[in-house]
Amino acid sequence: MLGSGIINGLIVTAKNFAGSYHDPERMVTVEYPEQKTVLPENYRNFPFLITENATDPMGTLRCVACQICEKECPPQCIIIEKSKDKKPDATGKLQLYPAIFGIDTSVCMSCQICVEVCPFDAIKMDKVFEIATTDRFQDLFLDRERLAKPNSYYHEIHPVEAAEVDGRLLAERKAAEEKAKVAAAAKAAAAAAKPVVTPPPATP
Amino acid sequence: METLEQIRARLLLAYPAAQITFVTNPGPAAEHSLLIEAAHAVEIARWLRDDPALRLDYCSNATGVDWPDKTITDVTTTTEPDPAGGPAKTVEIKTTRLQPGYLEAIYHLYSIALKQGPVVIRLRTANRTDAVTLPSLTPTWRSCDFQEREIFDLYGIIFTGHPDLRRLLMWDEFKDHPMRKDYVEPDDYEWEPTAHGAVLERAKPHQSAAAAPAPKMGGTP
Amino acid sequence: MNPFTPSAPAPFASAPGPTVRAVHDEFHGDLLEVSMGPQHPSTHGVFRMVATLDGEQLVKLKPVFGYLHRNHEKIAENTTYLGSMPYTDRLDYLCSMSTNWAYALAVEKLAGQAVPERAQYLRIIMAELTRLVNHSCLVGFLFNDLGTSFTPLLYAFREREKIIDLFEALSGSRMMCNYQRFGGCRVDPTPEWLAAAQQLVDNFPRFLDEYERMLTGNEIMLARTQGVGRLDATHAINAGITGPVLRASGVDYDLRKVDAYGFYAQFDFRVPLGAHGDTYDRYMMRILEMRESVKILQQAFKRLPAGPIMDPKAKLRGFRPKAGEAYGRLEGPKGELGFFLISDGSPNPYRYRVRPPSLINLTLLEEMCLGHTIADAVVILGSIDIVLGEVDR
Amino acid sequence: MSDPVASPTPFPAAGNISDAEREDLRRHGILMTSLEELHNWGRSNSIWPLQFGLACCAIEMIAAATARFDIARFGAEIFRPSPRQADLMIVSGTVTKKMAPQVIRLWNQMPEPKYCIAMGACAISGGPFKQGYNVLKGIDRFIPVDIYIPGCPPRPEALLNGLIQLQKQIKAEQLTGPNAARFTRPEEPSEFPIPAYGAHDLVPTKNDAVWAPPTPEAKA
Repeated sequence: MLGSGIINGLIVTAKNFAGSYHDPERMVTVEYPEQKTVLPENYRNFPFLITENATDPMGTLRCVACQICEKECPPQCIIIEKSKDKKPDATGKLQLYPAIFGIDTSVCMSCQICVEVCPFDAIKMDKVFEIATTDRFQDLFLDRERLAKPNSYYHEIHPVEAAEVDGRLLAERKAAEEKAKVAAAAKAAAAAAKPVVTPPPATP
Repeated sequence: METLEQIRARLLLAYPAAQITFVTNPGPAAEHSLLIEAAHAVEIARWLRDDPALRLDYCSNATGVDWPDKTITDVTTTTEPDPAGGPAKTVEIKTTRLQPGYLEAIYHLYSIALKQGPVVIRLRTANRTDAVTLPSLTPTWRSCDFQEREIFDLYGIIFTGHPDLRRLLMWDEFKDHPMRKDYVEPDDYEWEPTAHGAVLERAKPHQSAAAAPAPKMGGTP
Repeated sequence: MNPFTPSAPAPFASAPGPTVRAVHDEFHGDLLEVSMGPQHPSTHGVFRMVATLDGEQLVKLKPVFGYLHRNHEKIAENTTYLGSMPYTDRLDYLCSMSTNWAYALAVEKLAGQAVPERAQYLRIIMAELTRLVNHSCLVGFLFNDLGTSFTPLLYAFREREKIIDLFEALSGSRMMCNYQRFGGCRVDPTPEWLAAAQQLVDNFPRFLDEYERMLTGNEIMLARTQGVGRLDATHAINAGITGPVLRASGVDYDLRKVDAYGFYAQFDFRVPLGAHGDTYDRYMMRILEMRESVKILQQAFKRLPAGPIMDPKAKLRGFRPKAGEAYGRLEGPKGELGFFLISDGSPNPYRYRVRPPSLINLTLLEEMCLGHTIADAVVILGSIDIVLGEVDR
Repeated sequence: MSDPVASPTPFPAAGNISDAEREDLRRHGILMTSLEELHNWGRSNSIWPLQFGLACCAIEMIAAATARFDIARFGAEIFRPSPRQADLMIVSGTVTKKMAPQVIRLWNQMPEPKYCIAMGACAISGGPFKQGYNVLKGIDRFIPVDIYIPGCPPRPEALLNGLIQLQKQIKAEQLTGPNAARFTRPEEPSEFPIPAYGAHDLVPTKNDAVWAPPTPEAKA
């Protein structure tokens, strides 16, 4: 019958209209400012820098200014300048730190390549997206003070991933300590065996 | 499907005057190609399309490549006998020669009728400046229409016999061919807060002498 | 001359004169030339057509490209192979997963890189989910062009959001997944993710039935699409048209069958074919392909093997393929998506070329539209399915 | 409703009552408002955007208009195809140099009061494509932008967040007095010059009256 196709279509839309009042499958609207979407664990928006310690963020940055992410960043939106001096990191080893670390979020494409290439787990992806501003120059260029966020924040937003990273770092540190212990023991043994040799070189 | 050598042999039988060179592809993909002289390209393309064993009725991809002039240093070692009767001296003679650059158009041909392919053919211009004309294959494969216009736009190869050779992507008043390797990008690097490497070089003239190369900004959160 | 002086108005985008003007033709008499786009609600982005009209009938139609020419190829020649991967997301921004795969396929061919079995299955799952996203959105946009305002698009986007949520949960981003790597995939899905995906695929045919009940039998739609924009097979092949548009003309050419890339050879699915090559066939092709995609997905979930998702030999940083060239292609939702790469042994590709199905499918747009009214031209363009990010790159 | 900004020379109808007094009255069921507030309330809750998608972000803009995010809750669902009927231009996507004159032309054709949202990295600064020869490094080089929404692409919620900020901005606008909104002052430009296509680039490459990079002193 001519017109039956149109009527069928109207029945479908009418069903959906009625369903939008009682059927949870058809009630899809998320009323945004009042009701927030639960972001999945893997969600990424812009990078941030991890600090070990919330009280002294600039002193405990994990970043050692190796500049790998600066080189690999496809749109070249990261700038890093190495420090002149060294600071001890979480394990007490002296490391360089970034004197300048900036990310231009007006260029960043949220591709996560900086996170993937970072060998120190120092840069991770943030989930904050409500960052509309009226000033492009001041507000969208993030320097290291604004990028630094404590490890506890990382645990908050990516719990599974953060636990895995922490476990790995702990294992690495333990392995390094063991190695240092073994090396020290070997050195002591060597020193005991040959008492008159040059003094052991200062370990860095 | 026939191998590329067999196709070349049959092509040479059909067109004895044509110059057809076999270009090997050293990579793991091993997609070798045939370099075809521009003068016979149109006939050969038609032959490839209509040959009953090949029937390459579908030109999937047509693209340009820019190979700029290269200076090649040849080192020839010759041994000169020492007149004093000592051991022969080896003398290295370094000669630099300029390998002229050229522009290249590459076509990937497949057969939809026989579900085979690809056959890759290449055409080369004589140089990169004035002799940049190649015959258009659009009359043979209509799919080259926009792609050859794009090559003309971005590389500057002029295709004779193309029905509508205009710029495809850039505006008509544009003068350069931006995909060429020696293209100089327009200078609009006034604001580069994260400039480093090549970008920093371009941004430097815009930053005043007083400014640090990487200014720190937005200090207070 | 200072172009900022008010007395010197700037020319309109390489078309001298106003957007509408009268032209005179020896054969047709007085005609009207209309510039449609680049800002036009139904040109799917910043596409522009210069249409010459005799009354309401099209006499000439010239597409104008380049309003979204973002220099993807030039940028890619100045970045590493890995650095181009997120850019491929932005080529065809509705189907980033398939575009990722096409690029990974070409680089793997260039470098001779193997891919583990589980990653191959995951790629097929992602590609087919992408096809569902693309085709359902396309049908929505097509009906938008037909004049239904927004309704079918709302239904399509409701389903799209569900699939996009899956992509987000897996890769971290709704649209720009950046999921494939050379030699595998980036993230391994959890069992919960797979269960959610399985459930979505189970429910999808129900949505398709509803969609079809709403749209397919509609008399207005039949009148507007049947016999409109005919494309015959010989011309389509010669013009390099691929994908559902080619198959709607009755040519059996699907790269999933012909090249059998990935693990498609092990899957049981049909390639739907059209008979008339008109807009209606192109619409039906999308609906049927979605049903076939659901079939492929069901098989993939059933057979998904355990194992690594990255080849252990694959390198993330410092990736330098040997000198050579490769052309990798796959059946994207819009047609044959190819990447042509030339390597000179350095970390950046020497030549990086995208073979965009959207651009080449537009080759015969004028021939398909001539003789129809200008309202039909919009529908024909909608049925070809273009994305401007890919047309202009 | 956001708190109204105290105006130095209040609009006559607003009278000289403080916010606390007004809030007190509201609790007693008396709604005091000024013509200015009513005007701004109406404008901020019926922002009609120009239907104008450029690239990837346009899909997220469409997603914001569909059932899941439903931009209609903010009175902004009527996407107008004609600039003459629009209040808001959402520049959603990469502005290429070929497209820039058209974008500026559309902006010029919009009637005052009009607002501009730069959505996504490309519209703000050229984004990942900024090193391209055909990509304009930010639409604010030619037209003034009110709200910048970073992201590539921003989530639809981020667009809604930007829209809410714009609404707040509109609600705080004054119609009279020295701090009156831009559109009430006839000396402020409403139309901007359109660059021409040059041999290598747009001519000129930026509008110095609209855009200047911050000076090094200001950056420190």
